[in-house]
Amino acid sequence: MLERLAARAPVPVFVAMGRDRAPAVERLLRNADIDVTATPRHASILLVAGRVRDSDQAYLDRLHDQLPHPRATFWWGDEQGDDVDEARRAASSDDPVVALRVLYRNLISGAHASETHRLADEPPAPWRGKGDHGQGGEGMMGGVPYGRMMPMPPTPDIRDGLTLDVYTTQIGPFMPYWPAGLVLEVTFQGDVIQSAEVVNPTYPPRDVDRVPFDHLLHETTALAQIERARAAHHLVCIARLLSLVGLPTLSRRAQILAARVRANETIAIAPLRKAAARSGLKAALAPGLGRIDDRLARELGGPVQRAAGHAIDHRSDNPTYTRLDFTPVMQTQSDCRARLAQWFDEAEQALALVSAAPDAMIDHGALIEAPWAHRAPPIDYRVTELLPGLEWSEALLVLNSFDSAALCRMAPLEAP
Amino acid sequence: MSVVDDMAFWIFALTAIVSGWRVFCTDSMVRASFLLLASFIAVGLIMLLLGAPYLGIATIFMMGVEMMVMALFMVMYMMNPAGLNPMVMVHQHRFSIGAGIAAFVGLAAVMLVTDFADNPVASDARVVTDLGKELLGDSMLIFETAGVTLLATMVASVILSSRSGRFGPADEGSVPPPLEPGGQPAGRLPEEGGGHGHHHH
Amino acid sequence: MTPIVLTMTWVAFLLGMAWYIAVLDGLWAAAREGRQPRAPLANPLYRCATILRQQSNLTEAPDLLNWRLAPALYAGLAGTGVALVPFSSASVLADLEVGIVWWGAVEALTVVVVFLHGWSANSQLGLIGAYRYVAIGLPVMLISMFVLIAAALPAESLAVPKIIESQHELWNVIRQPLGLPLFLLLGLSLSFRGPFNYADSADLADGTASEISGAARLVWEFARLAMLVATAAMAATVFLGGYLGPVLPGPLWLLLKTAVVLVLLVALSHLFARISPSRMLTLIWIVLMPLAFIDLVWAGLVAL
Amino acid sequence: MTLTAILLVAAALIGIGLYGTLSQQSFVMLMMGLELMLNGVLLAAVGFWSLAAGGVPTGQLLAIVTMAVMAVEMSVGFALITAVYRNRQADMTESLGTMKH
Amino acid sequence: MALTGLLTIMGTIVAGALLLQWVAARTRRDRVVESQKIPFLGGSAPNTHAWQRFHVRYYSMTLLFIAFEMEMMFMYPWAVVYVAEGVKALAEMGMFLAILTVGILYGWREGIFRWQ
Repeated sequence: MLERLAARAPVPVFVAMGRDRAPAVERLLRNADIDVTATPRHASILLVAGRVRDSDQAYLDRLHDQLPHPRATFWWGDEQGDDVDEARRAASSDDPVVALRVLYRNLISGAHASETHRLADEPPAPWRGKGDHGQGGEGMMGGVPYGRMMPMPPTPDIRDGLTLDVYTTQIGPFMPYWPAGLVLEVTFQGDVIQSAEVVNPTYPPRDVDRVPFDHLLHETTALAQIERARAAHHLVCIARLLSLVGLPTLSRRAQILAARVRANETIAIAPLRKAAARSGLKAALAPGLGRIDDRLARELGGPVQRAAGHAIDHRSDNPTYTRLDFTPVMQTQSDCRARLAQWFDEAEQALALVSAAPDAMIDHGALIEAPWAHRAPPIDYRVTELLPGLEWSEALLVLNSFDSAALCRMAPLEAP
Repeated sequence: MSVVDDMAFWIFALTAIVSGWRVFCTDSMVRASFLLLASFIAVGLIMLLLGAPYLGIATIFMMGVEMMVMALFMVMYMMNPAGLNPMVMVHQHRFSIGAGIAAFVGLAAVMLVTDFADNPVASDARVVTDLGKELLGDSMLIFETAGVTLLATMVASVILSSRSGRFGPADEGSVPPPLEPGGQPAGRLPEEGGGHGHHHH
Repeated sequence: MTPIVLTMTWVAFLLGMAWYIAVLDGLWAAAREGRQPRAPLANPLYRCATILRQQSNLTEAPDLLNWRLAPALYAGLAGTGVALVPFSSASVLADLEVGIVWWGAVEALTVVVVFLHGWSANSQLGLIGAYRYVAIGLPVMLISMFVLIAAALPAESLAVPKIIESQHELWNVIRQPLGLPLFLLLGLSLSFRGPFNYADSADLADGTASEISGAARLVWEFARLAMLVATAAMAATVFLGGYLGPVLPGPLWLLLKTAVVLVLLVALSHLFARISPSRMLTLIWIVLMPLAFIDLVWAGLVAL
Repeated sequence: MTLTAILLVAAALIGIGLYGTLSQQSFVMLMMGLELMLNGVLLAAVGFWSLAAGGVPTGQLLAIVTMAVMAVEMSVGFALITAVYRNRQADMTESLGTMKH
Repeated sequence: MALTGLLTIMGTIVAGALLLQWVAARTRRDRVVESQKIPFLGGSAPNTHAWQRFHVRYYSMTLLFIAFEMEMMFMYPWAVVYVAEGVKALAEMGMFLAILTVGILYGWREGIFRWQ
């Protein structure tokens, strides 16, 4: 009875986002048959979407073990070897929903055995029977009570100076609303970040929206295609922020719009923007939150630069665009709010260009502004310098107000 | 008084005493705070039995928030707040036990020898209305004083607790105290991972 | 109603309305996203079954007793909240002389229980959720106390049935128009939904619930719904005249009004963005608290 | 549930509270002891009011004033602890006592 | 009696919920292994226990709040006699709100309604 009911529920899936798969996963998010959970504790299937760095395997295993039984892993991508059985993988071009449903039903009914743990069944440090009380601790703050050390010794807080314990931990790479692949070592005091270090950089962005831009390098491409890709990219970025401030339905609307833009449908962004404004999105992004200085904005380029008030856009120099009276849009404040407004403005402008010149073509090799930050070597500014002093939810808003290319340049592993 | 009331009273009384005692036995500051809350809730329920509905339930909500705040501060200022390593942080232990028992015995003796008037509250008394009338009538002065005192409390606690005084940060130039008279400032330095029990060599 | 019937009504009301909220949530999301809802009526049950089928999780050295107790206490508090609401003039499970004070206690203890839930898991995300919730949950409680006291003024009593009777001529929602909207915010805060979801929010990977699975999670999610039901029923009773109404029997009126209030609450929880806890704290003290003062003064002047 | 029984319970609470107040080294735990003592006082006050004083309103008032005392004690107490901690990083009664500068 | 009702409801729900959790834990045979117990941090493992001397960012607000809540305690009985006492009660309310407003304004000026 319970099994039969449970088998009909939306499949609870936790997504471990690998390389290249972000847009495809966002398609999954919209499917009512799939319930993308915020934590592995609520999921039954771990969906590994795309390639994962070899160094991330341990993180993935830990994630896998955190799923409650019955659990299974599903690989979605082209890189998996033949050692994974058919029921648990799908090619990147396939839609995995049906396969996920079947796997889930079998998992519930017991036809597919629940996967056993991958990491050793051992505490992080042996503690049983050690110490004065057999719990592994020594004195008040020493030892490894129940296998872990006590929090780090206190240091003065960077905001109000109280000297209290700090909590240092790695976070990522498969955290929701977290740049895919990024592992930071974050030091908290309470819910405010004191400092952060990059442990592993983000995966380089290589998503579907890049295709028309790559195309343009070799052959003449329709302006419509380029601008649609731009709008879709920005909509997906907007969707992430919307979801983060507690507007999941609006976020899904943005994703649906992005998908429809990619499918060459005609859409309007204004209603979404209006709904977002009415919901108090502006209030959720405090003015000045995540403001970056001019030099950094210029280095990063793209929408980030224009949100800082620099009207620099390669399209201004392209004859196809100048014929359409193209002038770059920009904001002035260079904070999260400005970057969000910039995404909205640019997406709307892109769709306006499409409708103004549906048949315009751009010569191959032309230099066209990409929707994301410059893809250049890493810069000597770390994303981690943005975070100290921010409360956790603010920190996530700041991280998600950058596109993945910008994050990638700000989170290199070694000094540039 | 019915048997049910009597039974309920003894259950609540036992809860109040046992949880009040456990407050000082648990290692976890959060548990300690909420055990104290349990003690207060039990006392509040006894007040309900005694025919003081407003006072009883007001005790519950007032102590609910007070103990919540208590837990916040306990966790903030106590080392090892969850009690992962068991600890004993008491001094003059025997003396305290003695004092506690003496207080109890003394009070109990006074009670047992005193003959209290038997004058229970009428079962149909409108106690909440009475209280309101009292607050706005004879005891208005107490009431007003309480209001002003609370305002003073608000201002005082804000002044004391917030860092930004008019003369710069309040902790400027401050040094952690030594653990022994005349010793080095102890603070919470990294080498002292062993905690309180460790510095006494 | 006999006690047995009354108890059964209470159970049916609590469970039915919790299910109703889950259905409303599904329908609302589907409508806003422009797609067909997925088995809207049965989906909540399927999800319950899924959660219950999952293994109960543990963390390293959690405060297990409090971790298991917190969801149970939360559900219990919601249950007592619903019990304060009269289904008709003589049918109320807990006919407390100081009903709205008990409601205040429910609010206070809810803050304690949510904190305990986040604390017990011994995990950073849960801790952040717990502390954040206390920051918002405490001051919001004051607002609700002000509006409830305002509603008690014309009734000259703290008992919920008396407050209903005082609305024979005019509902409090008209007499004290600020009361209901402020009280609805409390509902969002008590069950941490939408703009008031500071405990179990997306940025914390579900915050205090980020480490639970299985039966504990089922109880927790149910308790959140039940608490929303309790607030809606209280709102319908204190501001919309509860069981009062022509033609239809009293319990039905209460049901209808609660259902309407729940639509409002679900809409509110989907319509507004969550602002940062720091700004929300300021908003509550600087904007909402004075509004509650105005509500009290307004109610006082009208009642005289 | 006689007055004697109630007062015995109250005396027990006061006794435990006194033990806590005297024995605990840290300010916050010390405050818990104080609160527990006031809890006993509260119970005794309400007991007297209900069973011996025939429900005179002043009895209730006394209980409320006790609670107000608790609130003031907590509020100012924690503010003090914060101020002391900020300046000296001390949360122990002893470490404050030994400090002469 | 109302108290009996409330306590019965509370007790039944709490007992039921605990029983459900207990039975669910009994009927599932899988043990929670050590690697499963690691707190969720996006795949990472923490260095230390999360229980810490947690820096509450709004502690001044909570102190103001306690005094506020105490004022509320006086207001409930006041509400009951409000209509009967009339203008006197109205004046009393004025005093109350004045005190609370001063408290809020003072707190606001000191910036205690923000994350410290």
